[in-house]
Amino acid sequence: MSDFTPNEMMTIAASRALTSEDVCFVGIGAPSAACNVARLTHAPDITLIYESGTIGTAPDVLPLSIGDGELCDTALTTVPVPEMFRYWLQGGRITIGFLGAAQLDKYGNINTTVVGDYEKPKVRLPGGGGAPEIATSSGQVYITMAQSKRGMVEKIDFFTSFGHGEGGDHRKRLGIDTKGPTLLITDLAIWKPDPETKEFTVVSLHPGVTREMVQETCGWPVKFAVELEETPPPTELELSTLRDLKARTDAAHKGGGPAAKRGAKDG
Amino acid sequence: MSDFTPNEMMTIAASRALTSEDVCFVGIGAPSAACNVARLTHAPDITLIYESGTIGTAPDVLPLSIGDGELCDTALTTVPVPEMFRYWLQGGRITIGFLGAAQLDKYGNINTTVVGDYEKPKVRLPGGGGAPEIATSSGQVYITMAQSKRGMVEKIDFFTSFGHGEGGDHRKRLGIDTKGPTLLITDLAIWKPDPETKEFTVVSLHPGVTREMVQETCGWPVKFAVELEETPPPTELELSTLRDLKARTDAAHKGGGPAAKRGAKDG
Amino acid sequence: MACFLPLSEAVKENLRDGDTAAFEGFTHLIPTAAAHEAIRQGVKDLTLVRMTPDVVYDQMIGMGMASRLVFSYAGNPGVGLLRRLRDAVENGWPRPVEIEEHSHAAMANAYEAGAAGLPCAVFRGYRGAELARVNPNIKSVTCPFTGEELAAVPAVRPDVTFIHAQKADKKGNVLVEGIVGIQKEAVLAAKRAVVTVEEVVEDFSGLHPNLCVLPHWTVTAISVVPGGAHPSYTHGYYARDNAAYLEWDEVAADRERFRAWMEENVMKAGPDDFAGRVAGLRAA
Amino acid sequence: MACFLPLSEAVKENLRDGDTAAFEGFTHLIPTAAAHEAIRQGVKDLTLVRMTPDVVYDQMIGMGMASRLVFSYAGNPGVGLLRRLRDAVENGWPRPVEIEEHSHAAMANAYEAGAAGLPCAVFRGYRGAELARVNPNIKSVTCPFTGEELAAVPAVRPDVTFIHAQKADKKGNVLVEGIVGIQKEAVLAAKRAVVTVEEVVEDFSGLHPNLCVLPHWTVTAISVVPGGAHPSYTHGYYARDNAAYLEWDEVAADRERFRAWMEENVMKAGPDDFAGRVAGLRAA
Repeated sequence: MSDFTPNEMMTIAASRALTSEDVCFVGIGAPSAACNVARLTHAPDITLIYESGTIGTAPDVLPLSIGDGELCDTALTTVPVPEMFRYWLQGGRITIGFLGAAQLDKYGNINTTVVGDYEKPKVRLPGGGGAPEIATSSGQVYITMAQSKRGMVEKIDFFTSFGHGEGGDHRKRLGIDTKGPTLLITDLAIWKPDPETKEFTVVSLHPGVTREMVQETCGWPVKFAVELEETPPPTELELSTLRDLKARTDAAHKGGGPAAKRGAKDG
Repeated sequence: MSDFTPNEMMTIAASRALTSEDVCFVGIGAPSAACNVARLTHAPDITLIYESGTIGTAPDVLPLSIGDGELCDTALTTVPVPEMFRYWLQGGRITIGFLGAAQLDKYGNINTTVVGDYEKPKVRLPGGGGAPEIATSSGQVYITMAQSKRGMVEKIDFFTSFGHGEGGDHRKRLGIDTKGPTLLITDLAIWKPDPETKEFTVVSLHPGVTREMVQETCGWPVKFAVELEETPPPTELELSTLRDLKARTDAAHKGGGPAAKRGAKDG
Repeated sequence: MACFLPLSEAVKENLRDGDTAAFEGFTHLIPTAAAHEAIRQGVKDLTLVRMTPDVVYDQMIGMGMASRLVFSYAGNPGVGLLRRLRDAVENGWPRPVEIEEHSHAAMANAYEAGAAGLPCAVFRGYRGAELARVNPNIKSVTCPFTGEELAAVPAVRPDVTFIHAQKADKKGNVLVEGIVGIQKEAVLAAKRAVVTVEEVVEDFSGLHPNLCVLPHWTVTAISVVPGGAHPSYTHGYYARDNAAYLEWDEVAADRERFRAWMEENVMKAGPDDFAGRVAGLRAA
Repeated sequence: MACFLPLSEAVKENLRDGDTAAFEGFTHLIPTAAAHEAIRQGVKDLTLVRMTPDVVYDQMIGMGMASRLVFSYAGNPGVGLLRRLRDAVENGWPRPVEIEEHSHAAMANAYEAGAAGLPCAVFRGYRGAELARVNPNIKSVTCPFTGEELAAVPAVRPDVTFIHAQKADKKGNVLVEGIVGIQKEAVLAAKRAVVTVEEVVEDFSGLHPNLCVLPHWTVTAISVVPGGAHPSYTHGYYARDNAAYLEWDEVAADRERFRAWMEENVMKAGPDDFAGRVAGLRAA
């Protein structure tokens, strides 16, 4: 087993949650890497969809944006954007919506809109893009992000997309019949919502990670499952697949390396 | 000048009303023949659209149906049917909707649905197809049909598509801002709506046609314009173009001759 | 996930008595072989949906399989009326058929809404048209910004849709080309979808990126039936059999002749007979 | 009717102070040359509409041309935030920009409704999302059949839309290929449409029948600007200039550096400079 970074562990843990049967609406950055590692290892038949309209895409290198040419070149078909949102997302055909977050609360609500007040923002973030409807129209939602107190907060500044709201049956009360966030994969742990309260609960710690490390990088008091597991470390295949993918990506995006590493999401 | 049939005169008179600037939503039968004669003579740049999705089509032979392969083969592009009705018809891009009719009243209202009562019809006709929205979304509507007392009636059995309703400003009162029927071309005459009452009025008699002939084949008391013109007879070019088109059509539709001659409309 | 099945199995597994079923095709690509298989299996009490019911719906209605028809234009394309449908509507023979009638714009929007997972379609339509009086499924909504009253119809959501297409690849992805009509929407709107194809190819690599492709996970079953759209046509494969449409006008004019024709050409035939019917219609 | 014009004339004739303008492109085919021409002409008080405002909107906003922005995701694709937009929203520099913010689904539906001639778009969206609280242009309608409450937004109807496309034919028909995004809808929704293209070909004969083609009578003006999408890309012509997007992040970080860059690369440049910028990005 080689050494691996927390970020690599995050991506690989996320990839394991995906199957060949999934139809996955992919955000850029960590979600995109995880989805493609899954495709290149245990889930070769997974369908990856990017909101630019590319359906069943199989990029050889990770896209820098949701509209890279590589996505279209390797897709089964590329449809107009209105069709993507009407027939494919709203039509209920997406099994997994895979999102990142700037701010996240313990009920899986996401903010990528503003830090501070909406009318007078301290930081104007890019906005929701596809997220508001991905969060409610996908069969379930997986979230992946690196932990930090700035990112994982008690109270998000803006509800860009709805997770479990105030917890419990809040989704149902709004008439939303999809499952919402069912999985959170960070660089330190795997989290699942409590069946009743829907509060994200740590169910597995990545190798070498302690409860304290999770709590120190999270803005709310963390709940841990009674039977806390340890995430299996990356296998050789997983790690080499991810690293080869990143290397191919860096080579292809001459001058684009930093962005690929930063893995910035775009709309 | 060769001899010509009333039907040929009708088709040629209708073709003259079209220009290269028109974007025409074409019904099968006489409208289709007229539109293609126009395209092959004085209006080479006319855009012909059939509701099957073919845009800018230039068939070498007349289609038997709105979805013949020839229409697709010669079209600029072929779009899905929902797009046709949403972006192209409802979007207000059609300058001329060209319709036939089973029953027509003097205000240009059309019935192609039933003869008799809707619930207990004497004859169940094919129905409206695209006509209800062609009649209200096209910039203006041209109608063409052979005259008969059974077809041109005082009161139609069913309002499949709306012309000028009860006349006057009835369209405006329903919030319809397109012009509606502005031209009726029969095998005997050219009719235009009275500017005030919107009642179809004969403005031109085809060569050799008398007022009596028009009245005898029409179910309502016919109004004639004060300055009644005579329709110029078909030119050599018009007639040979139409006849060549029909001959090519008959040859192409081996065994399909009767239908082509009948020129039955379909949806 | 699409599985490849003989047509008889694909129909048996996906079409049940009482279903709402769409056999879609817009003059082009009409799924005749699938409809004939349904006729042979004697399925009953169907609600048949289609924008342009034509010969195959005339046949199914004449065989008494339909209790209800949702449509916007019922004609024999290029020929005239549908005589079996008329007999059912005017005389209740062989059984009465209830009718829900729309305009093309409404049906197209209703399928589109079905594909889009919406409960209804909203469009500008039926203004001054009398169908709005006789069809209780035509209602309206008011634009909250302009106050304009727009037409609304329920989304079409068939239990099962049948279409015919040019080809599938080995994974079960389906390509539709030419006049694509409403077929994609009809498949996406349905709970189950059965596609007959002319042929199966290895994969779709090299296709233009913007073509009409249905991913394999949107299709329930695929059956290979060369010629399966006859007497309709398949763009790139064979031409329309115009003579057959004319012949139908005569066959359907008489109840006994109709039944004899059906016995001979449908009940005693099978999917394999279609290839021969289009042999003379293929491009040289 | 499309007429072929030099870009400076096409912009002058079709973009006016106070217009609502869309320069659309979805990562692919961004009409950079047209946006730069608009900057050179100093057009003012624009309402800029776009799903994914990126570098060119950052530039126009930074130059003080926009009083309002209608959008759903404002980012430098693959890089991060838009620093000139942030400066305008957070600090009012060089002028305040009013914001109307939507989700992608809403914007896509709003353009689609614009293309379809409807006053509003109806879709299932914004459930639990806070934009519905802060944007008064998000309302709802009730499905008259199921009672479900659906979201409604006004149709987008720009005064003028600019897009970049692969090619036009001599009549002015336009072909868009690859990631077609929302460009067709943006053109059809607009009162006027200006298209920059890589090249002009004799005609489109031989094209697959189902491609995204805009008939010449839907386009107001066409300008031939090879490379006109740079640093975005044109499928089939040249690749995306990822380095330029990274560079922009640094340029836009500082007001003075931004202005100097604009002076050098936009104000003193012209449409003819784009071909050179993509020379190294064309496929070998």
